Amino acid sequence: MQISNKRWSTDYFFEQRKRVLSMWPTGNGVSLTDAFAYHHAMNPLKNASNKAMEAKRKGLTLMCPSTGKDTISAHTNLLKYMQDEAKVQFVTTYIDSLTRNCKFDVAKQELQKANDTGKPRLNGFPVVEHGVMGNRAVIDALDIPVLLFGPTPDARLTHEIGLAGGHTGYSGGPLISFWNYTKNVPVESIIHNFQYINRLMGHYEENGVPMMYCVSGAMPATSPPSIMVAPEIIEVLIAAAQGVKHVQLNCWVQGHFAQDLAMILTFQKLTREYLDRFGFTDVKTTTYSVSPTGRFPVAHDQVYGLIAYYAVLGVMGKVQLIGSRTIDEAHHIPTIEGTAHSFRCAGMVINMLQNQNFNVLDNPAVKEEAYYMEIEVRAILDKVLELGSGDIVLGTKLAIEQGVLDQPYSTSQLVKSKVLGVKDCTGAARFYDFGNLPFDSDIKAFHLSKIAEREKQLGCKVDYETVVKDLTAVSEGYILPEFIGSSL
Amino acid sequence: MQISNKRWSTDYFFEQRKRVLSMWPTGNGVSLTDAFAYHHAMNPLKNASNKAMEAKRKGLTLMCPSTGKDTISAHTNLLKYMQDEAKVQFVTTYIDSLTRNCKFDVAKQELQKANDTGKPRLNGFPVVEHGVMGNRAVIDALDIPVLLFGPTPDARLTHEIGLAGGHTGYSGGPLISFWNYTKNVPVESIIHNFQYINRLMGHYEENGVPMMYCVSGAMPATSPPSIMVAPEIIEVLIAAAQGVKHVQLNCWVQGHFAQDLAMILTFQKLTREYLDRFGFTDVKTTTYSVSPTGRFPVAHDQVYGLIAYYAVLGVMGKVQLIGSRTIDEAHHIPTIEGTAHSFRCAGMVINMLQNQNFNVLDNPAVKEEAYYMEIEVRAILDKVLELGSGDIVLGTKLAIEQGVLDQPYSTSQLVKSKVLGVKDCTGAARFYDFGNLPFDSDIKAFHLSKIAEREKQLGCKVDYETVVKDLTAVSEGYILPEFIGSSL
Amino acid sequence: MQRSITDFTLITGVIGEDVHVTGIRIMEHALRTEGFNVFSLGIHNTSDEFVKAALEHKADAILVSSLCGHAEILVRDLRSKCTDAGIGNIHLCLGGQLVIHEEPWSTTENRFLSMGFDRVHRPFILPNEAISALKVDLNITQDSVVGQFKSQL
Amino acid sequence: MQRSITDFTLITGVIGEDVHVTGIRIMEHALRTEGFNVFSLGIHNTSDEFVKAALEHKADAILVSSLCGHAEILVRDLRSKCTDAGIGNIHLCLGGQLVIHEEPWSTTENRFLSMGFDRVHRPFILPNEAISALKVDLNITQDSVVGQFKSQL
Ligand code: B12
Ligand code: B12
Repeated sequence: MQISNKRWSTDYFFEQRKRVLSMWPTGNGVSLTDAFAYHHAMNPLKNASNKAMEAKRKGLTLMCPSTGKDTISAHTNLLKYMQDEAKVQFVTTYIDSLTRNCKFDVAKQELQKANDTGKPRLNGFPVVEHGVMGNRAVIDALDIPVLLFGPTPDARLTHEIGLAGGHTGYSGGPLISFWNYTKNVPVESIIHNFQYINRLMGHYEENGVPMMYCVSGAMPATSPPSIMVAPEIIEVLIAAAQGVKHVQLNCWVQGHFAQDLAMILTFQKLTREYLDRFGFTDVKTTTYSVSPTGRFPVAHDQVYGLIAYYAVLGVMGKVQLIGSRTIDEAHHIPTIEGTAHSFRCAGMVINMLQNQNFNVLDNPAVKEEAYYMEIEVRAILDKVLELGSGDIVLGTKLAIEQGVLDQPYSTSQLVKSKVLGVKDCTGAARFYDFGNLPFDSDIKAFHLSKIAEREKQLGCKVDYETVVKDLTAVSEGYILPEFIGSSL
Repeated sequence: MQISNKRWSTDYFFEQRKRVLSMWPTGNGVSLTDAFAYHHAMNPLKNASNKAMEAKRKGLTLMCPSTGKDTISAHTNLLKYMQDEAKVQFVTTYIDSLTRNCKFDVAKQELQKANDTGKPRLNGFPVVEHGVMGNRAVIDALDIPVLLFGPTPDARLTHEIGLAGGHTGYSGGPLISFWNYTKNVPVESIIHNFQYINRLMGHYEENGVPMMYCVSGAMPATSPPSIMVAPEIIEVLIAAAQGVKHVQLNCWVQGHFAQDLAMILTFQKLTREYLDRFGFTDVKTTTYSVSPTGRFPVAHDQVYGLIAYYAVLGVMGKVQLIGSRTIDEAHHIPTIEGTAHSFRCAGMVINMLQNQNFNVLDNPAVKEEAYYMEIEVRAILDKVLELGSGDIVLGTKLAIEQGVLDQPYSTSQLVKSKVLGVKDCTGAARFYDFGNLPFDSDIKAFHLSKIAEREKQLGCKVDYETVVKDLTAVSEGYILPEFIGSSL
Repeated sequence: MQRSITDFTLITGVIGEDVHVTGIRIMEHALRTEGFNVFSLGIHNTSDEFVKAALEHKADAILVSSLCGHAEILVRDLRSKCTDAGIGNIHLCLGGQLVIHEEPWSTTENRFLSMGFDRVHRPFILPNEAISALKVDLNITQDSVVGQFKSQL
Repeated sequence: MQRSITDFTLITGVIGEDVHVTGIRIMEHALRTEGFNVFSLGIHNTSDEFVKAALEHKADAILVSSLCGHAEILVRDLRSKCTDAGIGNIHLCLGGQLVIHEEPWSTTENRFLSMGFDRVHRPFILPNEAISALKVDLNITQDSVVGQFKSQL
């Protein structure tokens, strides 16, 4: 499959579209004319892009939980509870993983059981199986924007039905889906599926319906931010080429203030720069921050601490949307109440902090982090563009093969997975193994010197064991494993 | 009663001491020789001053809950649970309020009932009624330092018994006791009682037992920090004159990052300066921060958010000890479990943040706050010294009469209580009424301009109603009352 | 003859060794804004002091605040002292945070009602709610309302 | 004849549409350090793929990881497929986060034991603990221990 970063022709899109809609019977229920009318009739602030842009104008940080239940009534109750009790300003429809993998028949059977028994059977909302009207039943019950949520290689039909069903955005992306959700699906076929989604969103935009596309790049796992930012900017450029106009930048925060804030800044700066370089000057960006996906502490009290901590980070980073793990995270799919408690905790912090305008973004430590992050991201992206002779999509395919784009703990067997992260003695993520990243000796020296400091503190070499322990330290209550249980 | 800031003579102290020990039968059980021996045999890091100084050297932030139960077994269980389950590094013996008011007979009756029924009857540990051995029974069960805790006009006998009983510090002070715990006790008599306590601590120091004295100044209630810092520095100077060598500065944080951090800095800077000015160059200081005493939110999830928020503040302020309200705060005297949950939440945040050395203390907003705070505190203290012809004790008495030292919502009828605080539009505390504070037009203009900004935002004048609402806004989940329930 | 709010006199204060003054200060502010005559005793008052002030000012009600958790010990003799002083029918109202242990509110309420209080308020009662109840208790009808609302007419 | 750890072969992998790979990667690392031969199938494996790999590598055990909450749907046929393939006695071990609802651990454990697993691990089981259990299950005595501990002697 040979693809490029060119805008799809209308013909090509609608030809593809026929096949997509026929993947499952509910596909026939989608009418774009009807969908546009439905969205035009919607309160403008129920549209995700409008609301996120308004938050940006007003300097507000809003909240968005990621949740989903299987049946319509369960999902509606969940989202309404979030809106009314947790006081969040956005909600999402978490797509269940059977639907994400297009196992629509199995998902339908399980949904049937859930409907029959009243007991949950799926780990999210089966968007496709519920059809357009099923989706609208949920959306109509709410006053706030609802996003689709969930990376996966093929969410085309989910988007057809989800967007026509009243969702006004999506969080995911081709690269995160590739790195973290597939075993051997070639990246080009995933990108192709996302070009479809992006083109569909572009089509909505052209018909006066803003659609918010939240890129996600790559899941962190003690990852120096450049290896998350670079794939995210690639996702932005792919989306922009297909006509997406409202992009949200997913800032994966890992708990290190200077590094996380630097990421939030660098990500915005470079996204603007690369968008403009390719002429996408009318694409608007907003930001979203969410805590890392490493294992969470089991004790609620500690998780509350983490949730609040990340809320402080998000507000100080001046992001528009904050996501959050929940107090139930380590145990099971969050209960409605558990999620509400978590967001009420985060909300408390936001409501304390956001009007203070306490600016820490020009902190010297933030600047140091941003300095290296920026040249790292540029080094990666420029190499990708070079490989693709200026085409970011071609370049991405080749860069992955060569490990110029790489991730630790990837689920894909098509990934080098040579790159590895480890923490320095302040808890920032550094490169333990640079793999084939196209970095100069300056960058490498910076990372190695930071690791050397940690080794000095540890009194021994950092090794693979350290790498493993760094991954789960936070779940044991500390940013660094060597401090677990230590005190004066 | 005419007193001054001179060191008491040994004769005078021991003459007073006889009377104090005879206030209640357990007073006879105190032997200083035995007490010194007991303390000398103690593990040095079980001594509060040693441990706090060690934390300062190592740049660590430790935790100290303020708790107390009535019976020996209940109190011991509580403190052991704090040590073992909440993983705090200091604990306190909260003195019950009957004992604080020297109603030893009533306290004893209630204690008896508690012992008989196994149900709590007192709101703290009746230090005096338990006698030296009762106190030691608690201390011996622990591995970490225990402080006495609780302002009150006369804690002399409590100190005799509590310190001989193995406590290695106290949190309170004459001025906080005067402003916030009395109705018409003259300040000079309270200071006299504290000079006794300070002299007793000095005596322990001279005998090789460090004693940590944590001054408290005045309880905040939307209070611009200068009116808390000035009385605290007075308390420090009174203590230093009597030979106290280890002072801890209680930084009452109210939730506004720039202002609270500025307070932590200014407080340390000016304390050192005034101590040195009076020749007390060998007095060592450490810092403590604790969240405000305004009403707390009822919902646990929100309180968790606040607790974590204040922990972030404390670590960013690089304080040595963090106190915290608990999730039970609004409901009842905290349960053991509630307190442990609260500190495990704070601990999570500390363990994430403290090794990052994320320095926000030279933030421009912090500097602006510190600038005015510093000239305000100097203006007050210099006026107090002027009134006392160089004697801070004499000056304090006169300054209170004239409202040069003043507090809003004081419990004392001997206080002008003309001064009032209100929040500005970032949530910082400003002077709504300057009362008779000796401030120049520059300072006043600064506060008035900040209030004018709030008025612009509110679209109306700030009035007494605003003052009242500002006081309880945090308990409703927001730093400013005008945002309660608002959103996009 | 219909008495208007300005004809009603209240004694307010904190009882016992309790220092929590902020809540009752706010109540006093609200009561005064509403039009009541309020004599505030501040903190650290005995039952006798409440009774004495009530006699002196011919008060219609005594509003006692207690937050330190010892209310049960501190307020038990207030009604009998009132009776002894010949004002046995005076309206007695209690608020704050009354007990240190957790128990159903009705248990707390009944405990203090049976000690002779006419009205016992839950923790965190808001000024407006407490005032409405007081007007019912003192038989003050809407017509006699003065103060902030009246003055807006 | 006593078999040493290096003689044991394990198949590891994540079953079904589940992507949670980190936990099993860590287990694999620990198992290899301990001395086992580990063949890792990564994510997205069907029961058939596990059985095929076990046959091919003459494995002593299959270690299945599942975190997405659908384990019940995904693992039910593993034992019967093994039996059909002639390796009905192979040791089957399951770990991860198995159910999406809250229930007593014994209920969860019994559910999967009765589906034919020999060992079902609680969530968050640490590598050392899981390895100890595996050694008991496979009848590996301390004497035959090689790998990190042995090499420290
Ligand atoms: C990181 C994470 C993710 C990452 C995974 C990244 C990756 N590629 O690995 C991402 C974000 C992709 C993800 C996605 C999803 N996740 Co997830 N995820 C987590 C999280 C936060 C941590 C898991 C983790 O990495 N732990 C760290 C590792 C080291 O620990 P571990 O896996 O527990 O493994 C240890 C032991 O259990 C043992 N072990 C593991 N397996 C086995 C097997 C054997 C045989 C043995 C002996 C030992 C063993 O080894 C480790 C050593 O200590 C957990 C919640 C939590 N625990 O905090 C949720 C969680 C597992 N995820 C959950 C869900 C529902 C999903 C989604 C299905 C959500 C959705 N609706 O879209 C999707 C999955 C989509 C899909 N197709 O599968 C749920 C599962 C629900 C349940 N089981 O009750 C959880 C519990 C979160 C929650 N509370 O809802 N997730
Ligand atoms: C601030 C505070 C303090 C300050 C008080 C400052 C001051 N001078 O006012 C300080 C730090 C001094 C303090 C000290 C102590 N406190 Co304190 N304190 C609080 C706190 C945090 C807030 C109280 C407050 O100001 N609320 C704000 C005001 C506006 O609200 P409010 O008082 O509830 O009043 C409202 C209504 O109730 C109503 N109202 C009040 N009274 C009345 C009366 C009537 C008749 C009516 C109609 C209405 C009414 O008016 C207000 C309008 O909304 C509470 C916990 C909480 N609630 O969050 C603990 C709390 C009240 N304190 C408590 C305790 C135990 C103490 C100590 C005894 C602790 C000790 N062992 O040393 C000492 C007291 C020593 C002493 N001698 O009394 C406990 C009481 C236990 C209980 N009742 O179950 C509480 C609940 C904390 C806790 N969880 O342990 N405290």
